[in-house]
Amino acid sequence: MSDRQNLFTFENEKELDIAWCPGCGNFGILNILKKALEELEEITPNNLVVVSGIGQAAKIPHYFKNNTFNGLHGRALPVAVAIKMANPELFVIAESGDGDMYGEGGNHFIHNIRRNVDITNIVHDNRVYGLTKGQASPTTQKGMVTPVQVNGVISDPFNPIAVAIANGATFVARAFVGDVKGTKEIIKRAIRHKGYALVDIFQPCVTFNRINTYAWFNQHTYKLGDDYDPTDKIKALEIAFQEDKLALGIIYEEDGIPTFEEQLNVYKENKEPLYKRQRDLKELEMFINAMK
Amino acid sequence: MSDRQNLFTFENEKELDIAWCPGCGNFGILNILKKALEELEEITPNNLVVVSGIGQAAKIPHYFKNNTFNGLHGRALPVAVAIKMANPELFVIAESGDGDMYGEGGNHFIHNIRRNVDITNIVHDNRVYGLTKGQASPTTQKGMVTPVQVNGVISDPFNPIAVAIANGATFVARAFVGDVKGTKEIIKRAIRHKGYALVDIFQPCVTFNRINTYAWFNQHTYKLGDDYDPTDKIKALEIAFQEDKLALGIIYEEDGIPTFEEQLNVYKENKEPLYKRQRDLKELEMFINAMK
Amino acid sequence: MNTTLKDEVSIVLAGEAGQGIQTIESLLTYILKRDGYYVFATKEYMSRIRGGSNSTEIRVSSRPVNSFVDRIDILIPLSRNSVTHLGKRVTDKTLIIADNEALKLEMDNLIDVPLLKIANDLGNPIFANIVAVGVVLGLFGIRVKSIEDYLVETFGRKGKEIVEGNILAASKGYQIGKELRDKGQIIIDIEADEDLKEDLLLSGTDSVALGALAGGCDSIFAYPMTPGTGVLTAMANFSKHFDIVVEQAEDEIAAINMALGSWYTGGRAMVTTSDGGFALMEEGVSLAGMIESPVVIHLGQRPAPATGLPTRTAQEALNLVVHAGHGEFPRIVYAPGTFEQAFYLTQKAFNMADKYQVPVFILTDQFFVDSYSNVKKFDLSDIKIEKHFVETDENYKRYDLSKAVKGVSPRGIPNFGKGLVIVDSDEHDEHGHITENLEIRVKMVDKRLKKFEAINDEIISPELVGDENYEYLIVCWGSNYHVVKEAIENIKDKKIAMLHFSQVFPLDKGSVKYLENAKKVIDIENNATGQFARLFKAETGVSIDSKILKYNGMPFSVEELIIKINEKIEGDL
Amino acid sequence: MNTTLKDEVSIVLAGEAGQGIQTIESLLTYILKRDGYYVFATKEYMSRIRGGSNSTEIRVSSRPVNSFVDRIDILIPLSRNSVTHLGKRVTDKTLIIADNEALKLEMDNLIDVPLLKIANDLGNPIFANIVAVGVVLGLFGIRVKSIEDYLVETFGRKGKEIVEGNILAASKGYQIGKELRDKGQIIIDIEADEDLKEDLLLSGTDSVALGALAGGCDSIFAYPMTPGTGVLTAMANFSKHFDIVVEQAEDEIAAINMALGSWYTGGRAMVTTSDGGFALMEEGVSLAGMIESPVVIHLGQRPAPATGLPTRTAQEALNLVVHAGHGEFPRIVYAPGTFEQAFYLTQKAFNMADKYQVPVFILTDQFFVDSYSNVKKFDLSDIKIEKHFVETDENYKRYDLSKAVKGVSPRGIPNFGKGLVIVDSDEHDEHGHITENLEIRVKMVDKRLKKFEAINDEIISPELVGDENYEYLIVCWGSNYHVVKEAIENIKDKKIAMLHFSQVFPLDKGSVKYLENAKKVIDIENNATGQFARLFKAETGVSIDSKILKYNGMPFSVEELIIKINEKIEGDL
Ligand SMILES: Cc1ncc(C[n+]2csc(CCOP(=O)(O)OP(=O)(O)O)c2C)c(N)n1
Ligand SMILES: Cc1ncc(C[n+]2csc(CCOP(=O)(O)OP(=O)(O)O)c2C)c(N)n1
Ligand code: SF4
Ligand code: SF4
Ligand SMILES: [Mg+2]
Ligand SMILES: [Mg+2]
Repeated sequence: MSDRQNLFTFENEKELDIAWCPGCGNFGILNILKKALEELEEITPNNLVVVSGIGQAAKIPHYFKNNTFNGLHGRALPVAVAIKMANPELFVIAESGDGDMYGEGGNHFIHNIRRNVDITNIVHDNRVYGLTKGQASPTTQKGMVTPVQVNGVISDPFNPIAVAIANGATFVARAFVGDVKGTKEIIKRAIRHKGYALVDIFQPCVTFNRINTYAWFNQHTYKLGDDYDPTDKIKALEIAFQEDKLALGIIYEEDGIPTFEEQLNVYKENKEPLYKRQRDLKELEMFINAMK
Repeated sequence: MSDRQNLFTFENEKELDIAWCPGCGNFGILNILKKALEELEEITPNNLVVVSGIGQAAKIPHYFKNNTFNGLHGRALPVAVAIKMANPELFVIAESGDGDMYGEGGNHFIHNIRRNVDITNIVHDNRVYGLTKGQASPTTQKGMVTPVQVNGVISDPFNPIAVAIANGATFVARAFVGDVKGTKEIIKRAIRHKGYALVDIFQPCVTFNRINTYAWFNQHTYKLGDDYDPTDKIKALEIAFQEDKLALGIIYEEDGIPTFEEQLNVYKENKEPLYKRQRDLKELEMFINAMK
Repeated sequence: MNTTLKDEVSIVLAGEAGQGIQTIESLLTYILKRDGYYVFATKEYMSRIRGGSNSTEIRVSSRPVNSFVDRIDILIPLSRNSVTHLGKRVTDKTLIIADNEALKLEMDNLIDVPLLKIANDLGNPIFANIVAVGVVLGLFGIRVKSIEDYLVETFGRKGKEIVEGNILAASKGYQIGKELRDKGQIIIDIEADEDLKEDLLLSGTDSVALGALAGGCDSIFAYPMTPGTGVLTAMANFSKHFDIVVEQAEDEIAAINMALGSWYTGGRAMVTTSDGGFALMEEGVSLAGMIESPVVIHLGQRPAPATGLPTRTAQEALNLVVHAGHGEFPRIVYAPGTFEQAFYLTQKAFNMADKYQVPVFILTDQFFVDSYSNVKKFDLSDIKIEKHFVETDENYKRYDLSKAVKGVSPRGIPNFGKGLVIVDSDEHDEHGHITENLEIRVKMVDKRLKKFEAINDEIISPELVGDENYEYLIVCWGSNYHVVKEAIENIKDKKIAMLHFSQVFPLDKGSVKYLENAKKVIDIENNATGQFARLFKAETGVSIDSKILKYNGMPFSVEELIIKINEKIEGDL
Repeated sequence: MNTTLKDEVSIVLAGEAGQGIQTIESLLTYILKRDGYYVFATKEYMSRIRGGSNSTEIRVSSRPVNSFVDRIDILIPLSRNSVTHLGKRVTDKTLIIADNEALKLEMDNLIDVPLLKIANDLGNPIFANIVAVGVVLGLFGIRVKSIEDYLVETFGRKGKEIVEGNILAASKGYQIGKELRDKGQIIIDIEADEDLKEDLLLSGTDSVALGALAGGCDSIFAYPMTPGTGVLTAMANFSKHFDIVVEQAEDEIAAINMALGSWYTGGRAMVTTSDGGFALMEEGVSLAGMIESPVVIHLGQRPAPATGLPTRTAQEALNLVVHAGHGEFPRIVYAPGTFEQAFYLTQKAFNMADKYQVPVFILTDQFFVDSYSNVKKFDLSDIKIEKHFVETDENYKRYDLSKAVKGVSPRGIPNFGKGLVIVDSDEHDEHGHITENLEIRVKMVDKRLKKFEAINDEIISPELVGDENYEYLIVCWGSNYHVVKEAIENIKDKKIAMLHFSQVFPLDKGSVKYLENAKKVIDIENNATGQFARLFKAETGVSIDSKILKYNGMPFSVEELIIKINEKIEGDL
């Protein structure tokens, strides 16, 4: 295990120009994620791909060692699932902000849950658009005043946990970056979960979200106990709907559901990634020339 | 009331070239909708706008009298809510197919539920892409073979009812076109509901969906009884998750939630639609010239 | 009434959607092709599943034919409306074979054949279309065996009863056709050629999809949209025999992003769509430009704007694809004019995309993808699937400037080698990491644009067809190849040539010389503004002011082009 | 070290994101403007919220200045990095005012001012930026009262303590500045003009947003994207005083479709975005083309492809907007060069959109929207908000061909009159109902394109500025207006003029005459391929081969343009 320490850390880490504000919750997530990865022996920077969109959270893959696809705002999921479809041997994490995943990317969010590709979807949920300077995100609380929502937000916040469960996600968890150990364990479990796994992480934005601060999250969250049974869907939804106190932990988990790629014809007999395969042009020629 | 008979029917109805297949469930929906509208005294063709996308279902506004915005595939909802924002006096129905609303339009579906604009969202759910000839839609059952899903659909079907409830919709109903009276009542209630109302209507596609036929729907549905309490969210979700028998009726309803437009600044004091208002250029000139 | 049809016949089958015209089309084309004829079939249909009026034209000939003609030698209408629908194309030279008991047409040259009665006698009105097939084959005097074989192949899966009903229906029709032929009422005198039996019978869709297979395409991501869907369906079918990931995306934005994810991982992905679906992919195209990802995009054009006419044909997306995506980066746009071109250019598209790490477009249209005709057998021995990705070492940098050749840096993929592969939609440094260093920005822009140089070296020049000493030059692109060719072959007294562009971007600027040699240049396109002529002007400064444009959703017919070209030649502009 | 700065001074403030440079910028520009100076402020900043290196240049002058200069007369760095960041712009003529205790810079012409110490003494390091403001105002000898007034206005809401702290900080700095001035160490000798106090101080963003207000804009739908967001924020602020529906859409696709829904209902909606967000709106633009809906689109350009450089400037979206949306339909593209143009053209955009039922674009860029300067007061008495919708009767047909004037049929809206208003993204008949009638198709295409004729009659011709007997003609568009103007004013020994296009589509083809009169024409653009020159060629056939292109994300500076123009004039190309 010791040889895995700092496995995901750049040699020149000190020189990295990290574009986050001092005190931002993103730093915590970065550290926790690296630790979680170090503890998952099956993963190396080489067999790991981190796909992100655009936003402050979305810069995360640039700050540690991995294969990175930092794509368009809102489009991390389609890229991530296609990567897994082309090479199921890779570990794929789709990681971005709440605006990115639930706002611009909302359609991919709901439909990729249905696909159940074996990827991990980590959302830095700071309940605000950070990079574009403080507009409401889908998870912003009602009433919060922003430069655009000058009279306060009037739409109801998006409840990613409830929607994911209702939509059939097989692993749905919520974490708070302030809870280092809990978050690390959740991430590890999510990565090891066979199928799509959502981890929504509360992440204070110290610059633009003056409501949902570290203190606020501390006050408004609690951890699910060991006796909590995450396989009861209705119970999980009840937890998801709680408003005064927000549960942290694996809220819902369903095992044994086949993943998307397992069901794909191309991988039924041959497990090799696509890039290793060759099309047989002789066979193709015969195939074509039979089309008379 | 009798003067309202055929109020929404074209004089030259006989000459209408309706582009649906004989036996298609869309005909039933058209008739039921017209009847429902006739029975809602507050509505006339003139104060009604029907917004649709693209697909077989989406052609419906062309077949009866209304103000029609037949827009792009998947984009009925943004148009519909903006119409209501510009003129809250109008009755606005967004009506389209399952592919249109839940597939291409999925992001608008989840975010407009959060807005709770006072519109009615009717979905012709034939569980297939009709107009493009039989590919799977988000609601297609697992395993169904289509020209594209040659080995059968491998994604889980989208559950619009469960997702809408989990996402905070204030009126969520399911109907089956074979149940004429029930469907009509549901549509009327949906239109009168203050806020966003979803009506997912099972509609057999006799050409491309050989699984979910009239008989199948008859066999696999049941009506919620009078004793059913649609205000219990958890109960509603349990109903929404049922698989062998699918409930028809108003599955969830929540009253007294403010609508989006009620909360908009422009309508707080003045209820007039935007088109009737004039900007005072003198006032504006003073405003600008104060920006020193 | 006696009619002799020599060397070629144009048969049109018409009826409502759902009346089985598509079945007749494939039965007739396959059987006639197998019997040694050149066939060409093109359909026009409405955006609906049942009802309305659709038609298919089948040209059967002793020489290759590949374009649409207005002329109808034999019309088989299955619905009354369809005759009106065809309008002026039905002349007094058109023989109509119809069940007039049912249709009640008042026309002179009508041969009343009880298609429906026979079908009903066989127990099912659905057989009417097969009776019609029998009549036509009887007219041709095809061996009954051919027909039976094919019916067994086609309907075999549906059970013995269906097959036998069909065979009976066909043979009843056959008798009628044969009788007409034997009595000399209709004589079809077209030489068949044994060799043609070996020809393939392909559609434009097939040609593109097979080209993709031959290009090593192993993934297709698409959201259905007419007329782009065919390629998706074809690939889905091929996936039963070849390794292909076929996934219907939740929308077009997902489709293009999935394709980029696949290429990033070493897959060879394509998307297929139509104009409106493509409009949604533009941000994704721009992403391909930025991360220097290969991707192949098939776009079947149809009339726009917006939803337009979903099942009709047009060439209106040229402006769109040439300028698609924000920002400045190279791309290649092929617009095949023949099925062979469609096959080879699509094949090549994958290699070019991979080699230069750019988006490559295959621009077709509804007319092209929905047409069928004879194609010679393929010899793939000269074809290579060029995979350009490399095994990486620890020092790998995705955008290594020192290793870039004409702007192209070696492309690694994750977990193949020791390096990490980093791509970013932001401006990035050589590693692929986000940067705001403005000097690197300039280097990266220059690097991306430099690829144009190499791409320009591989431009496919336009093809000159016709009189080498031409006075008149017709410029066209994409699917107008055959119709222009056939039209100018028919205008015998003028010196005319055609210059056909199967690569429309980047343009071969050297082609200006062809225009300079002409007394008059005429641009022919299926759109209302002359998009290609404008592109040509933007790229070369040379205007083509004389234009023949059609934008009603139908392809040009040979006859109308002959008239219009003659008018242009004789007129002033 | 004694320095006298006559007539004009360029002050640059630099530091990390989060150090309050934006506050200094607005304090200084407002106070100096109010004291009777011409001011111009432009910022460059990174795509991050804290850290990095940003800077703002403030030019203060006795004559109007509106462009970026490399020259820095006075630099106030708040972080050590920012000096390196500014690179060669810091010369031995640059006076640096810095807290060198903190920054430890090794530079000759540095005036060490304990900004931080003073702030700390006042109890909060955050006051350092205000001390710097005080220093500058001291150098100018502004009345202390002006400063106090403004600080009260700005910080009033934050409570008495903050206001007083700020006032103290400013006056401490002021003393230092005044001392430097009094001792003759730095003498700023710029004439102030009482009249300028009445000038407005606006940004490009303000100008567009106020133009929209004056155009009757009553709805804005947008998804945040730099640098388009500013207009959304401005409208949100204005919504406190005027009737405006302001809604942040879930994505850009929703935004444009919402805008179309609003216009359909009689609203006057706009969207605002940037290149990548706009790429997602193209299908919606095509829908506007098809249903003939007005819509106004503000697009603030930034470097692409893909995410590119989010906070930098570029002119890379011209190709995109001119060809945006599949299919063929008219549009209008304005590219204001001055704030006055931005105001009046945006105002006009709403009327033109409504009148011709077409999309109208306002194409700006990051440099333009983020700059501030003096603007003369507005007189709106000549402005009209032209609402072109009509009250309908029972026989109303949305696309009535008999009532169409130059392709424009009267536009009804729902529930205003007795008619029904039907629009369809499919091809449609006069009522707006879906049709597959191919003759109607042609009529509708012709109708839509006919609007170009009327639009062409209202083209805004390019503005010729400079020597009327020019030998050299600089062609430019959009935000390069001022910098080109200032550069050619500075090249005194040559006969140069500028031809600036504030309408880039449709193009005024008559403008070719200006080019014909020049010995040499030079195209100046902020992109790498010369998109405007190519457009000009596509529209007129005339090439502009000599180009000065910049695409590192920064605007042109006056100095670099002077050099480059001279090079072009002297060189061969
Ligand atoms: C298509 C597109 N639209 C808009 C943007 C602008 N944009 C960049 S980041 C962002 C929101 C970021 O919010 P979130 O995803 O919550 O990330 P955070 O910065 O809060 O971590 C937006 C709207 C973009 N880059 N691309
Ligand atoms: C952007 C875009 N993508 C794809 C299409 C093609 N298209 C038309 S209808 C349709 C699906 C229709 O399915 P559904 O909404 O379920 O309606 P149905 O025909 O079943 O009533 C599709 C994919 C389109 N018109 N526009
Ligand atoms: S803006 Fe907010 S989310 Fe972004 S880095 Fe700063 S604190 Fe973190
Ligand atoms: S294809 Fe299906 S949904 Fe469409 S009209 Fe026919 S039966 Fe109805
Ligand atoms: Mg966020
Ligand atoms: Mg459907």
